[in-house]
Amino acid sequence: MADLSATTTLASGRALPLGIVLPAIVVGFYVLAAVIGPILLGFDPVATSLADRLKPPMTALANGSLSLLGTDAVGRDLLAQMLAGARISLAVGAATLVLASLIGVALGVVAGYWGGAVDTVVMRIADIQLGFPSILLAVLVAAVIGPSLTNVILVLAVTRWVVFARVARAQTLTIKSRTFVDASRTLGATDAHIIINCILPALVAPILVVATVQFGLVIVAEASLSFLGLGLPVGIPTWGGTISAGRSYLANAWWISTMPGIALSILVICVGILGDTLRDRLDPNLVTR
Amino acid sequence: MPPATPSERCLTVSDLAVGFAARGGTILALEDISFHVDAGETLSLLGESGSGKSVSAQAIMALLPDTAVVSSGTVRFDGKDLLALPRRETRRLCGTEMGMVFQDPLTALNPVFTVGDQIAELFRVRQGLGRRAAREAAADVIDTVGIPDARRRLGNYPHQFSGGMRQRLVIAMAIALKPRLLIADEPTTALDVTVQAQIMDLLGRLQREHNMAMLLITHDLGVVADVTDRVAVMYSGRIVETGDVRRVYDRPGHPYTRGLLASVPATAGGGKHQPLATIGGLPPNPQRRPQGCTFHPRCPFAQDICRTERPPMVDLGNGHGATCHFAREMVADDRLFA
Amino acid sequence: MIASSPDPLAPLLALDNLRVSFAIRSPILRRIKMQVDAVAGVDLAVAPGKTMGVVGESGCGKSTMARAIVGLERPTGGSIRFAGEAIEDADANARRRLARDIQMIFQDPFASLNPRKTVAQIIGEVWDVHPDLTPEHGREREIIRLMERVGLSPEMASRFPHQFSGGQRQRIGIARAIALRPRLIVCDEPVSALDVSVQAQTLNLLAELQQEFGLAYLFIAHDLSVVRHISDELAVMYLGRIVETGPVETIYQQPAHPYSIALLSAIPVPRPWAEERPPRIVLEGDVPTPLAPPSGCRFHTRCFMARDVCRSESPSLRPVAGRNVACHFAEEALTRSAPGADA
Amino acid sequence: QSADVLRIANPVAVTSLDSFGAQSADQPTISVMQQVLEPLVIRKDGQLQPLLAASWENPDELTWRFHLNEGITFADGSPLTSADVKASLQRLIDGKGPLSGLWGAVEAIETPDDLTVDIKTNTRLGTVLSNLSMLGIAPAAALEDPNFFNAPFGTGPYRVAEFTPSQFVALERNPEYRGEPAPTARLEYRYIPEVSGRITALENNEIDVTWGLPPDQVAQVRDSQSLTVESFPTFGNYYMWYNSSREPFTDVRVRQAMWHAIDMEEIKTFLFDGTAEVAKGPIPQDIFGAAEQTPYAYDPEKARQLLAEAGYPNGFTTTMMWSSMCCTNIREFAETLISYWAAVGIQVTPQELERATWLENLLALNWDSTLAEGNTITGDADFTLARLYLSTANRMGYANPELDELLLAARAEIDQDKRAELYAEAGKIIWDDAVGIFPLDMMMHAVYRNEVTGFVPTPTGMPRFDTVSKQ
Amino acid sequence: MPAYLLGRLGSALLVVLGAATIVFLAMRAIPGDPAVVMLGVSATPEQVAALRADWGLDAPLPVQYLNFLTRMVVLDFGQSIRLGMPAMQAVSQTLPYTIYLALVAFALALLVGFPLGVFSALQRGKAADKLISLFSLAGQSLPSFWVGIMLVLLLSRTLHILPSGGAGSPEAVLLPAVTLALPLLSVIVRLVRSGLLESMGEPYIQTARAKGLGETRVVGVHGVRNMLIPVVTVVGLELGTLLGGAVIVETVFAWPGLGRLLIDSIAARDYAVVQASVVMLVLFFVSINIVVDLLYGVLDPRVRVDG
Ligand SMILES: Nc1ncnc2c1ncn2[C@@H]1O[C@H](COP(=O)(O)OP(=O)(O)OP(=O)(O)O)[C@@H](O)[C@H]1O
Ligand SMILES: Nc1ncnc2c1ncn2[C@@H]1O[C@H](COP(=O)(O)OP(=O)(O)OP(=O)(O)O)[C@@H](O)[C@H]1O
Ligand SMILES: [Mg+2]
Ligand SMILES: [Mg+2]
Repeated sequence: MADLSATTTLASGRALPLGIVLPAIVVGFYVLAAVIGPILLGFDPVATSLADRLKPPMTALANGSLSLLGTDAVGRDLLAQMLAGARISLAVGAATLVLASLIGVALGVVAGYWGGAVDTVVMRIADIQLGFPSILLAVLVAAVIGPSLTNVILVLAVTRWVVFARVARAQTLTIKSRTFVDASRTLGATDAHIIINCILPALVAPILVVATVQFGLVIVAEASLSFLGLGLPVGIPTWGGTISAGRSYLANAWWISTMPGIALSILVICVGILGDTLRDRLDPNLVTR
Repeated sequence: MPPATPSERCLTVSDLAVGFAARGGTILALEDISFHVDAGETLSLLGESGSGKSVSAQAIMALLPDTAVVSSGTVRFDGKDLLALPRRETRRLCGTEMGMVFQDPLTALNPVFTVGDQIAELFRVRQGLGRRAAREAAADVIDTVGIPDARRRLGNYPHQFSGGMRQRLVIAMAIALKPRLLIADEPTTALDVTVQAQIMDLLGRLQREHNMAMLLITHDLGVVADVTDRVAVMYSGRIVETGDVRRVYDRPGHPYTRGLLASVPATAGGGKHQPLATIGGLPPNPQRRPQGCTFHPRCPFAQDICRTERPPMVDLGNGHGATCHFAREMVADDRLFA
Repeated sequence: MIASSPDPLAPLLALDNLRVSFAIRSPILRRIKMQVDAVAGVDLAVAPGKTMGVVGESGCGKSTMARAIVGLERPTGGSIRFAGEAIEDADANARRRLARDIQMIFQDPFASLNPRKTVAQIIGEVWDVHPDLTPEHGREREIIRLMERVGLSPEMASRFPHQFSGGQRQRIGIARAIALRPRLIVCDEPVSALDVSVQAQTLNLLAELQQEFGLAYLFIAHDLSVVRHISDELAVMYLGRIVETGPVETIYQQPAHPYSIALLSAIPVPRPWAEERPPRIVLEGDVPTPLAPPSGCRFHTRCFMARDVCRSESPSLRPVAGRNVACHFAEEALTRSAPGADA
Repeated sequence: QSADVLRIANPVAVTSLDSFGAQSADQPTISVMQQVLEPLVIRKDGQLQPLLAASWENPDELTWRFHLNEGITFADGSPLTSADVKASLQRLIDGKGPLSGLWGAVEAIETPDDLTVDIKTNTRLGTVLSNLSMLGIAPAAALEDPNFFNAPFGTGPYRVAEFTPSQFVALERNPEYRGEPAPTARLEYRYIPEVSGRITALENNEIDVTWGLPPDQVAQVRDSQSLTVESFPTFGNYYMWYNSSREPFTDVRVRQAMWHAIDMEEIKTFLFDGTAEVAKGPIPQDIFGAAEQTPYAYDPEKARQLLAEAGYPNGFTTTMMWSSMCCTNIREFAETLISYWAAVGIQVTPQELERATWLENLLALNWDSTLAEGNTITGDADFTLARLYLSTANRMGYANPELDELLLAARAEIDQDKRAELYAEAGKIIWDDAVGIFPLDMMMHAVYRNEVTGFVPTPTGMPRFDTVSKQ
Repeated sequence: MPAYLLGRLGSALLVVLGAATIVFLAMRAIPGDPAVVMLGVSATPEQVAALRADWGLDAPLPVQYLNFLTRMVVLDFGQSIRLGMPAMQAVSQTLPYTIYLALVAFALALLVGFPLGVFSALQRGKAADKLISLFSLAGQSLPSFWVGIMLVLLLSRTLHILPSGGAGSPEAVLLPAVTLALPLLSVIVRLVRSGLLESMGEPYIQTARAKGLGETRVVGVHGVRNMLIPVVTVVGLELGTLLGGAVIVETVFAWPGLGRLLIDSIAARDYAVVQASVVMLVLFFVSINIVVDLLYGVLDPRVRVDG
């Protein structure tokens, strides 16, 4: 019974360590950039300017403006494109995670709580999902409904739910055998009551931690889809799309792929650090992938 | 205290203080800890959870985590100050000169190695025996702790043994190289009464056979009485009372010891359905120990002096001492033990 | 409430040949490897307002029995009667009703409290589950009343379990258990995890509550002094069976089962020199696993009195000298444990 | 690296060497196989010339008679006979691949003797010669062997030594080749899909030659000390079709307006680094049957005016689809076009689709407009115009009986000069009616290390290396 | 044990069957027709119909499905439309490349990740640990295609150390392998680190220390051995997904593996090859899972099924 107050919750007003503050500031900056960036520096996909194409960073453009990060293959400002892309990429990441965690948690809890056949079925589906090439899935969805934001989110969510389901299931299994659940049962509590009051609250922390890791992966996955030509429709800028579009120009315009790549890396790393710190604070024993 | 001849003295701890680095300052887990154990003798460290018993043992065995800081004190073993030695040197004494038995026999054994491997490892690594010889030796030790069919069971994994047998294996490991000091940290807490009796018997037998000094750590007042020569009672990182078991139990010089003894339901069945005596309040937070006597907020006899002045160890004769301003009065008070 | 029993002496809780078995599955195989009879035919009766103490070695089935009574395990045989009504097959609804009469206090005071809920929420959960029983004067006031009753300061209502000491946590558990004014509380080692000084406080509280509400306790413990202190009746369990049961003092003073004798002789007492004690009997060997219980009398492998008949014939409980004993040679054992006799 | 091995990087995988079936119009396949199997006639400098055939005649309007050269042998030593020609053509037709349609009119293939082949058609077929230029002749006996196409051989300068689909093809000299042996003993084709990968490999001397560079990367490579770039016009061009059966493209003024909205010169200069030609007809000028038309001038005012006349003074909203796998910088091209249209008030939503999906939509006429690339591999206007622009083909919802008549007449005309005239007329209709926009004719950019010599440009866009050597 | 293995195989087969069914339906559900893809822009309905008939695609769906399943039993997936060879042959030509790449990447991830993780755990809280943590965080979540592109840009284009792609030379595997290994490597680093830290906090480590064993032995034998259990579970799963992840890396580096084959075959609607590839991939995946399960039993005696 060590000093339990040492396991402070985030809510307690102690000074937060740099491990949270710094990445949180960076992430906040990204969110801010995504929200107001496109307003300040609008991106118009049809405002191509051939004379300005493939200009390196810090070049003055034909219309007199300065391109901080250079221009792309049709002469659009890269910074503006990245700001607009941030909005989409962040939105895709968030929406996917919400969807995936909803599906995953629901199935994971059901599988873990009731076990037996339900469990077997859910876990076998998860196996199929894991073994099945997600690219095929992407083609399938993209082809059936055509490329769209909803689609990409759908594909990504479908490829991600398993992670959440596994964590939710494992956590459910441990929680349901905990004594305080027995205590609720001896009060006469129903399964629904137990799931809502005992299991779900215990899932918040690990799911949040998983979500931080997955957040980076999802944004990256969207980028990979774009890379394979299965991403968002042309004209909707995303980081992945920009990186992918720039790869033919590595020889003469390295900045197109590199800049959004760096932006993406920094965000992903910061979210990852946040997740790590969160995990350390919320649940020191959780082994995440 | 009657000075024991230095030759039979095995372990001497003086003025030991250990702190832990923690958020919001250090936790002073141990303060002013002094005791000694002689060859062939058993000293019990008695105290409630969190009073610092395990930390004392860890300090002796150089097992303290990195966050721990030994801020003062000496631990003399065999004429050497273990705290002054590099950790590596102290460790070299572990296993051969000092053995340790841990509280939880389930987790104290490595689950993925056979018990044979784990015990033979001692002989191979510490004594340089060959594989076969080490196994033979391992079988012998397992045999001495009373596990039947020792040779065959060498190949079993810890989970294939019952709790009592596991504890015997841990003991086997601790005494395998015939150490001169055995530290047993709550060796029977996880066990049943009947098994506990077996284990305590075993420890007593081994101690007599090897003339070991034993430092027994426990919170069970009953266990202490059976096997111990002397006892040191710990409260909140300090030793509050020390002395011969019978003296301490019969005439406790510290109100805490007194409270502790009173709160055990009488086995004799007296006072049935009578409320038990209790110690009010809670043990102090080690980060904010009270001024003066640390026990004073809970002490029914506390006076003003207790709130301001830290009581010294009061010598009550025959090696009996208590850190209470009113130790002599306590001992003289006959109300509790008629 | 279930119809109040007309006869005050009729047992409140009666177990009749209760059996609970577990199927052991190998971890990855998921197929049943063997069967553990954790509770292998237990007869027990708890009188209203009285305390039945249960002792026995680890793994002998005490908790399983307790859990079966409160409905956390499904019995595989025998019956459980509460106030005369069979409850072993109670469905979810019946269980909810029963929860008002039978409550439980758990061994680990930390694990039994939801770490994510405040004390008020933990105690208040009772009325989440039984909204119809919400007291007239309101939940909040009742929570405060309960907390005060168990010796917790009501200001602590919004704290989380980890902010309490072990003893305080156990008080929270007790407050929750008495909230519905049950008639029986099953206590599964409620003080084992507590330090002696705190243990004493908790025992005192339980005794007071019993007085106040006329509670019956099924009190499981491994500390024999504690059991003796609090119980009226005693049941000694060994490997899923009850080997001796009767008034607590009768057994303590002169146990009639060899296992009881050994158990009582093994209790470490703080001041052995101040008491007269029977000579210590240190049992040989280890507790057999319930996966493969010995034939005949389950205790025969460790029994210092075992004869051939013990290996083949399983003794059943029979009345001997004011208690019930399951031993072929109870009379002989009785003479051994008689005060002053040599074991 | 040995001078005897020429390392070639394909931008597109060679999936099969069977040039008679599914891959009969597949550029990577033909590109390799044209050095292995030889046709009866070959297109050189825009003219069809005899190769395996010594001469040909039309005994009647429905018969084409070919006389084979004597003494030609396959790489296995067997002689080339009319049976081989018959078997090869028959296999192409039976293969039901993309080129089999060219031979729809064939009624019978006869072999009066070992060196004579008669191709009999049910209608007059004027395209036989250009079609034959796409038919490499393989030994009849070998065509029976299912494993033949793992290491095919023919009468050409090379035979296939090694083949792993999609990965690797190695050609070695055909010892039986009748002509001058090819200068390089071994050709090795490797598939490197990424542009940057190919350029890097070239710079790092991992390969000797490649092609299929995006035009705007050529300048970059030109600067390189160790590399040579050869740019030359091809039979390929971009085209943007309107779905003329859908509003508003039913109105020719709308179609023309959109054309006028685009500054082709600027696109050519910037997006293509000057390495393309502004189109002067629906098919590139080097193709048989192409005729020069007057380019649509870049005139946004006129575009607006035409739109207004058509009833769209404020423009309209539409979509344009293309296949993501179409061609090197299709997306940039499309985005540029869309920007131009946006400037005259036409909102075009881009739809980049997977090729299979694009094709399905295309054939179902389930689109407003589409951007694509075409290659008249036979070098004969018929291949593109008569296949795609007939109202019966119904590829773009455009139906013009006059055009149909011209195209069918051209196909049935045996007199090649007359054919050319008919195609010129057809081309003009397509151009003036703005069936689609024909922005640019593509140039091919072959890049090789300076050691490589003897490269001869091939307007088909399928380079051959039987004249190439390394120093 | 055999009973267990049988059960495990049974559920594995179920997974394969499920995947096979999904891929079968998926290929037919997506728009695009193999005949059309092959014939291109000039395809006529008659040509398309003729080809479909040739390929047996005009049969009713249930018939095709049954046909597919029955032939799948003997690993016959039919003829590849695009490649003109048995689909299985196409797969078996490319699968070794993918497995080779995956194995090299796996070895790399293990050989680098493992020591790095141990080192990081031992340096807990120090600068080196933080650096490694940052590296593994980045490696875990950076897009592999971007990393690949950057590696090519740096090592191949600028420094000319390694070939940029293809499988031509023995060292050509390095760049794609590094790219592919990076996420797994990072996962291993993190797992090993946390696993070792956890295992180092267990009481048996104190026991080992109390035995007077050197710290190297305590960590290397007692710590590492226990940490292997969680590591193997996760790494096994990851190895399966490594194969899937190869798709992108194979594209970037022109590696002639199954991933590329799959992409090209999907694009060409080459049903047979897509079905063969997916079934083989899933088969591989479930096999690895079984191996991991068995390995788990070897590593952790507590779950070993005795007798
Ligand atoms: N690693 C550590 N870090 C910080 N504080 C520690 C650490 N180990 C022990 N402590 C603190 O030191 C004090 C003494 O702990 P110790 O483990 O010695 O108690 P104990 O008497 O052995 O109790 P128990 O009976 O529960 O084993 C406690 O306040 C505890 O919180
Ligand atoms: N869920 C379960 N599945 C399988 N076996 C079980 C389960 N619960 C208990 N057992 C087994 O049943 C037997 C009785 O367990 P039980 O927990 O009732 O013992 P206990 O007397 O309460 O022991 P303790 O004093 O250690 O609490 C033990 O052998 C135990 O291993
Ligand atoms: Mg301790
Ligand atoms: Mg229990």
